[in-house]
Amino acid sequence: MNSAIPNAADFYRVLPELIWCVFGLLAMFMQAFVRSRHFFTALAFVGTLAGTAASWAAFHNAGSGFYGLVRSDAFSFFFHLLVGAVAVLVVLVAAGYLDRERLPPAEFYALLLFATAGMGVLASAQELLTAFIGLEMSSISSYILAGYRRDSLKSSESAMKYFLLGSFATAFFLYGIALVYGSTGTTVLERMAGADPGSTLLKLGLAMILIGLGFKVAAAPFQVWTPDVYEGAPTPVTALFSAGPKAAAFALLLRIFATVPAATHFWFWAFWVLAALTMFVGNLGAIVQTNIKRLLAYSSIAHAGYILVAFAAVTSMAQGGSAEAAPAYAAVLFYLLSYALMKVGAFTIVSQLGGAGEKNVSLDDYAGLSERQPVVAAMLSIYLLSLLGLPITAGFFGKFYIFKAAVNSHLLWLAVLMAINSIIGSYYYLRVIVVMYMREPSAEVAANGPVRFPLTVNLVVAITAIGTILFGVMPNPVINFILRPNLLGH
Amino acid sequence: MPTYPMLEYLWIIPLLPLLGSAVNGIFGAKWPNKIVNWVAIGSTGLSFLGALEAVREFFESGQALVHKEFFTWIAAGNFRAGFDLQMDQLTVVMVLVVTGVGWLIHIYATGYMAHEGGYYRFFSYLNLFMFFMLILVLAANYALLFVGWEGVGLSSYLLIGFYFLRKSAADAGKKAFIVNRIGDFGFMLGMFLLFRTFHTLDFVTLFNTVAKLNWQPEAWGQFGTFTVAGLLLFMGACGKSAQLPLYVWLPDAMEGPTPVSALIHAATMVTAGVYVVTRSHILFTHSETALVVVGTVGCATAFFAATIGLAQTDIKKVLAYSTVSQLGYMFLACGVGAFGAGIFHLMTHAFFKALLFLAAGSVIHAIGGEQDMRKMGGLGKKIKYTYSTMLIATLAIAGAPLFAGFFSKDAILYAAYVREGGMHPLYFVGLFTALLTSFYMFRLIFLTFHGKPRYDEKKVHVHESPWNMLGPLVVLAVLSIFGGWFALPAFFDKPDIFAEFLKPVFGGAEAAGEAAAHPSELVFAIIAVATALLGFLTAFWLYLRQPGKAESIAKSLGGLYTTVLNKYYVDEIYAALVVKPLLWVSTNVLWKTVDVAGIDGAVNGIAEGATAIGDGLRHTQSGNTRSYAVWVVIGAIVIIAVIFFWPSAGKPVLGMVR
Amino acid sequence: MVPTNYYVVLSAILFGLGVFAFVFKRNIITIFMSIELMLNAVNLAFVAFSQALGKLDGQVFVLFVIVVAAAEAAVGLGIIILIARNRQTLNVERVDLLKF
Amino acid sequence: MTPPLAVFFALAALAVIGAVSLILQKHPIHSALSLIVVMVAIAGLYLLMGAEFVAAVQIIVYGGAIMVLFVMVIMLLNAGVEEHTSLSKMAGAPGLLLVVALVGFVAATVARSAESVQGSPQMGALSPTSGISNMIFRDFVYPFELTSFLILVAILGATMLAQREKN
Amino acid sequence: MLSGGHLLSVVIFFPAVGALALLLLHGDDHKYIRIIALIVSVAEFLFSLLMLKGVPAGTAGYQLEEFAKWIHQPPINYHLGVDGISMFLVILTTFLTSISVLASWKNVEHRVKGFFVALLLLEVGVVGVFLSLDLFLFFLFWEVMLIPMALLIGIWGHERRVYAAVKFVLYTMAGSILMLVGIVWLYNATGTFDLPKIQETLAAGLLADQPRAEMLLFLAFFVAFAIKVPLFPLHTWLPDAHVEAPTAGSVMLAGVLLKMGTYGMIRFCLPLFPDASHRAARWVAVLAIIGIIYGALVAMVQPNLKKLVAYSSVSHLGFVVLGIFAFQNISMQGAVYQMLAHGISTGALFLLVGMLHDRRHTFEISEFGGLATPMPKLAAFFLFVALSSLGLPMLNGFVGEYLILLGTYQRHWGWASWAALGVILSACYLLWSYQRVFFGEITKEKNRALPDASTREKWILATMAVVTLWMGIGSVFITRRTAAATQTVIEQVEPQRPYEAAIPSGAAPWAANGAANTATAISAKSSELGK
Repeated sequence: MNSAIPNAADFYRVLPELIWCVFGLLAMFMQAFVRSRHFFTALAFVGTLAGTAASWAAFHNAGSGFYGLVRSDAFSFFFHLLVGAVAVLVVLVAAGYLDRERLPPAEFYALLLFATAGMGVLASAQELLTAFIGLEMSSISSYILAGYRRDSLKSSESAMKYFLLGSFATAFFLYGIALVYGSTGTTVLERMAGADPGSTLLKLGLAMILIGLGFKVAAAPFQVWTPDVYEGAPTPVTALFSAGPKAAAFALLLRIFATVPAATHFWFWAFWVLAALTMFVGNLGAIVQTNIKRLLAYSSIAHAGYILVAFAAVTSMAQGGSAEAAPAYAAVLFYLLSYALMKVGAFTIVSQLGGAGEKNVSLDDYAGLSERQPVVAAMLSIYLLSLLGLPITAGFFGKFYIFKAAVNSHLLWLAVLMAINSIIGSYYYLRVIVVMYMREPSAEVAANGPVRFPLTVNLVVAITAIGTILFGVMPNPVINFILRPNLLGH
Repeated sequence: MPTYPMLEYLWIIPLLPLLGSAVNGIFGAKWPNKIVNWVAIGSTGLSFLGALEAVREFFESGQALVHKEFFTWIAAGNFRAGFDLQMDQLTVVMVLVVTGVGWLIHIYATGYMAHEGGYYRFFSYLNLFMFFMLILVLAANYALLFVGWEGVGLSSYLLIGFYFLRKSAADAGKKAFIVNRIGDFGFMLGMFLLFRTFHTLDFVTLFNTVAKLNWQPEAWGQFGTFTVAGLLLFMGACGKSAQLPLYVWLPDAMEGPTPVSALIHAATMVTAGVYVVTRSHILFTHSETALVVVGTVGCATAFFAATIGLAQTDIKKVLAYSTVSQLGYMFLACGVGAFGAGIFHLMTHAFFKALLFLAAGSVIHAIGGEQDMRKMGGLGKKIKYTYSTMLIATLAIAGAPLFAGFFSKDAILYAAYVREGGMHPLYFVGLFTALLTSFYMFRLIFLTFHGKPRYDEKKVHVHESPWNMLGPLVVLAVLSIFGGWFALPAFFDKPDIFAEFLKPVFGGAEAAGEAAAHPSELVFAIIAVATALLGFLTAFWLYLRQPGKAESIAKSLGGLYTTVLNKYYVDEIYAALVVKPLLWVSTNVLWKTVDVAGIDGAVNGIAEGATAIGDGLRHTQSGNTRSYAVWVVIGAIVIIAVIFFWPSAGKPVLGMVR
Repeated sequence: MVPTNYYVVLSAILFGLGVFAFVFKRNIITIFMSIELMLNAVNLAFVAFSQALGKLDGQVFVLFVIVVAAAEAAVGLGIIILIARNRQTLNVERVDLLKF
Repeated sequence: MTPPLAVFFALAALAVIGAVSLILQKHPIHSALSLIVVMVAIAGLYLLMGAEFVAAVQIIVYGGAIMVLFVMVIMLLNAGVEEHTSLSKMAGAPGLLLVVALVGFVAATVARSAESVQGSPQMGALSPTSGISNMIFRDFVYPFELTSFLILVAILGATMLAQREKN
Repeated sequence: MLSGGHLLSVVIFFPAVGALALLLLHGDDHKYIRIIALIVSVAEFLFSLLMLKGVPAGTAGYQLEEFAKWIHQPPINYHLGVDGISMFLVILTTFLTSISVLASWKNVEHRVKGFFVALLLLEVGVVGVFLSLDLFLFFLFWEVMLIPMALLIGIWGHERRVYAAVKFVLYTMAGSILMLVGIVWLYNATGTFDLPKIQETLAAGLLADQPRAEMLLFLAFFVAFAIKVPLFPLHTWLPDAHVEAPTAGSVMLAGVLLKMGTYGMIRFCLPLFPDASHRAARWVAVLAIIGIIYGALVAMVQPNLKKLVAYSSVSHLGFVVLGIFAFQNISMQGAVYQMLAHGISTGALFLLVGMLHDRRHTFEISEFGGLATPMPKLAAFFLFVALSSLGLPMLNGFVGEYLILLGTYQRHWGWASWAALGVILSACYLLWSYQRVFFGEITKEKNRALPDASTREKWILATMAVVTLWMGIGSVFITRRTAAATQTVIEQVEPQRPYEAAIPSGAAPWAANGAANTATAISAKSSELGK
């Protein structure tokens, strides 16, 4: 432990988190003085955006900071941008939503900002306890956000479930940390590099950590909470959940691989099994859903499964950070990006079409949508097709890179399982499209005419849709960035 | 201007009818019958003249085989099928018969069809037929021949089904086409085999290859290229020329207008099979087996059809079966290697059978559409011309001396007898068939023209046909008398012009049959005449002397008679054995079971299975936090179990293939 | 001197009892307590290890954990109050509106 | 056996008994009290291990603040005896088996492998407490700052959730 | 390697531009939408004709190539090229699209704009499939084409349209996703997606020592294509899709989409995995033959006219597959020709069926009968098309079938003989249905006053008829240009093993070495036959 006090560079490296937190504070305190919703929207927007922008600063001062607790590098930069962007979009979506549902804006944005900060910490943490704190920041805020519609039974219930199970899993995670600490004498990832892979204690500890994170990324059989929470939570929050925390948790997992070889030794088969289970559970579960939020929840489970396939590919490469694993990393990163885009977009539309109190979230409410609101239907179809993995969408490339990674590390059967699953998946995504384009709406559905989309929401839809197509046609910039050799700073 | 313009532009001959057909087909609907007539008759007539001119030039050019390549029709790899026409002696005969008889029948049809609807349609089809038939006989390779082959099938389909409002007609047309297709199946395979062996379908090249490279003939029971190819081609011929077992379509084909029956189902198309066999005689002469099969099938058909002919009461049906029987004769000739005789009979038969049909048509026309001979009788006095011409034709077919049929049939029977290699049974069967032939023909004559009228004379007032119908009758009558004198048997010690003429085509092949101009041929001639006479007398006795005797005999025969009357129930048997089972299997097994229940069922089953599993899964999602906790515990156990107990977990895994 | 693994085993047992309690108690508050129990177990492990390793950071972690626990407690109890208000029950099994 | 060992066993027994009674008690308030017992016992173990600062915090924050919070909430909602429903099929016999399996395995593994853990068993020059403060404010200053935000979140959330609807 | 401008890009993307133009139009001035759609499609057709200049007859290899880097990692390139085979398929596509636009002039009434947009986008996808030389690009177009087709079926189709649409997509996806795995695998093996490069690498014997891998790869591709073709027993999506699709949809489906499968076999399965192809040939041929006969028999008993035509496609495409897997130049030529011919004649059949449906709103044969009386012209056209479809010489259907059978016979007489049964059966079901629909007295009063073909319909049908006739007589115009391409494929697939070995046992003794190609061989055989 060097004895120098933290210098400026250290603070640059965590600038995004700081900015997010500060703006969170601002939002908290301002609520006492300002009533206007627009003010808080603007504040949150600026805050999230500023924080996201600040990750440039962090990137330019790459390196590890705060005595090796955090590291800022291309990898963390990517994830900061990702979670930041998600936060920005969610702010825009929430603006209209909170207004419609008559919910206090200040706390919402504050929590959102803190949650984002927590994810940021996860993305750049180099030390398990810091990671734990970050995790808790995002989780606890998430619990509250899930229950943000206090008067709604579903919302509060989802908060409770998320909270209880979440902290249950956290306990496992923490226990894992304890054991790892016990066996290696440290919680700083880099210092574990030399840890003896044979140690039983380490094995158990890593297993526990995997359990904790597996819960966060909703890998089967830890996925149980996902559908309920996603359905109950306010839809913008759902959008956040599906994109943000998941990405952050995956980021931490990748970090661990990259720096702790022992992990790759122990985790390969675990990931193989988790991936297979998760894909099937997600897709099969989604087939029978009639509530669109729930359906998307299951689909996000399935996608977690696909990402886990890439993880299996990463782990099957003996040395986590080594060259041949790079494409697998790239696959994960690209997939998370595309996935965030389409999921946020889809949930945005769902939240807007939901109407006051989120009444219209069943598939039947989407019948004949293409007649009532052709553009919306088209946009939603874009996201769905991208989720389905059709070419010229980002989703396709994501899937493609994962296939590539899997085949590349000889996981042929996993690839085949994934193929089968994408067929199952295509079935229910098509079902939604079919409903929108090919089914006649029932009388009362036809009665409630087109829902008007406020500017902010349109902005989100536009951004996500364009992004989905753009990265589907021109993935080069992203790919080139995430394929850089010094992705994780070594 | 080339020296032999017509040979140079041989394609004009078939093209003219095609044009006529097209013009009539497209514009005819709006035109009055007169113009349609002119187009139809004009086009065929011109192509007849063209044919004559071509033949003249052919002789003038010293009978050298003419082979013209006009354009390549299909080409792929080493395969080329050109639109090539050729003209040799055999072609000459066929072309003249086709165009000549065809033209006459066109003329006849203008009268016969005068009062029918769809007049233009009829002539358009008829011309189309002429086109394809000419292609068939002029073609210089099997592929192009096949064009004509299928084409005539098409036109006969159209013409048989001309009265498409009548289901029977439509059925008959369909039947004709499909049965022919069955034959074509063989024909195609034959072609493929030939191409596989010789890498060409061009007559000249192919036959020269066989001749030049002195291929050994195949002995009895040896299934080499020649045998198999020959039999396959013969299968096609059976379909086209209505031989056993594929003859069934021809009698039904009588649903078509009578001129059609005359032109297509008597004079020309049905003889295409014979033409193909003679055209590819070299294949057959190289295969004992093939020859025997051809001869036997022909002979059997001849007899079989004749027996059915005995009992028919529909005037056209009688003629139809007689056609089948006569075609049998022709194949018999080919079978015994007397290809020349076969062609010769083909020609004469074209004359008198066409005449018979036309006359029959004239009768039907006269009596107002009645075809049942039991409702005729005593017409002889009312329609003299028709009667006399038909009588001539009957004499010809029955083989009365000096009539056309006499010479041709005689030649065949003689050839059958002298052919070495145990062909005598064929001769005797043929002879007996001759007896039957003359019997049922005279039966027809007597029932129709003699005795007292059995139709209601008040309703029907019988009238002679117009001259545009009688004209052709007369011409054909003349031909049926003198047409046979081209090939005088040896005992006339005059040169056998016909055989001489065809020799370049058949060459040595003929030797077997025509070689020894044997005085004993006279004996055979006398025997033949005697049998014919016997047949005549029987008919005379049964149907003029003792009317009603026939019925009693029929009754005494009982089952046998009804069987014959019902054509041995062949159609019924086919229906029961082939058609119905096929439909049943297709519907209930293939479609309903395999397709819908089986494959589709499986596919939908998978889908439903997935849904069911999904439904099961979502019920683990009980909504109860405690069970969720248990799931988390399960997950924990799974992970720990995998990490600790999975085989090969924890070992370095680089390069492991899963 | 007490061997380290005594402590660690004890922590494991307590942790296990926590899991057990979480699964088998029905009252939300009690369930939440069982989480606290698990965290305590973890803390015990931390301290034991830090003592064994002769490093202090283990104890530091304990402090952090306690803080986090406090935070969680605040939020958790908030949520519990919310549920109690919305559902008039503290039985977790009665709170299953979201299912399937 | 040596005195420390005896103390250890005494406290351990106390802790386990507390935990078990937490499970067995029907009334939340009793469970809460038994949890406090556990915490006190653990604090005792900390002392036994010479981590007196942690022990103190344990007593004050946990046993004091947090558990008081619990008790207060229980009172506030005057939660009665927990009713005996068993709607969850999973959390019956199968759950029991699974949990036992898990616990058993973890405990066993740890028992087998924990003695491998040792380093230099002296606490370094400075006393634990000052050492701790050093670490908190230097090495772990970043997470420490973060925890402050965490607390904020907690406050925010608690107020936000617990407050009655304005309208 | 870059020669001759960007014609191919234009041909691919021009319809997309047209679609954009349509999107700009106001949704309900149907007249202009139709007119513009027509103009675009016809212009597209003319563009595609320009390729005839670019692909001189008798030159092997790809012409008019276009190459541009697209994605760096993995290296995916925008690589287009055309040869004799793909050129005519593209022309067929553009031609049929124009026809479809005309055919949907009247009978598409709601969501007109969407309809024509979908149609044009479909064209983009299909043309792209035929022209891409980069596996990835190929797959991309292959998938993209799905959605417009599914929409065509699902929105403008008949009663059970949704079921049919979903079934169609799922079937195709099931195949194509496996193909994607195959493609990725190939990439891992060869390090490129570029078809010619992969071709070279594999030809160099990359998979020579691992037959299992090659077979799996072969299957990954083949199954995808077989589903598209469709090859028995993967065909059950076809009847539903055809019956439920609107006329234009059926025309495109039967005319073009099915060909994508057979095209894929020619372009990928055979050249890339010759050994596997040879090992699989026997089974594929069996399936193809089953398909031929099975399809015909099932078609024969269909009470639904459109379904009948659909099943007839199964039968006809069986011929194509057989021709491809006979590995004979002749049969391969035949297969290519049959693809085009089938596109025209079956397309025309669907048009006619659609016209009947426009008049009577049913496909049930029992509802018709005696239609020749009220609508002689339609009847005449129908007969003409039916004849071409049952392979009457001098019409397009014959050339393909004949060459296929002829070529196949050179390889294996048994296959050819069984397949030839299809020739008989096709006559059966077509003529029988024709009789039931058009011949006889009128049975339903409704049918008495049905209008005959309108001027528009007459023009459509006349065009088809002319093409049919032309293809039946002037086939050389096409075969001359496809010859080189097919020859290349044969050379790529054959050298793996000598011809003799390729003849499965069961070839008749009298045909043992029928392919020997010289007079000496013949004379040699003559002596042998003499014995």
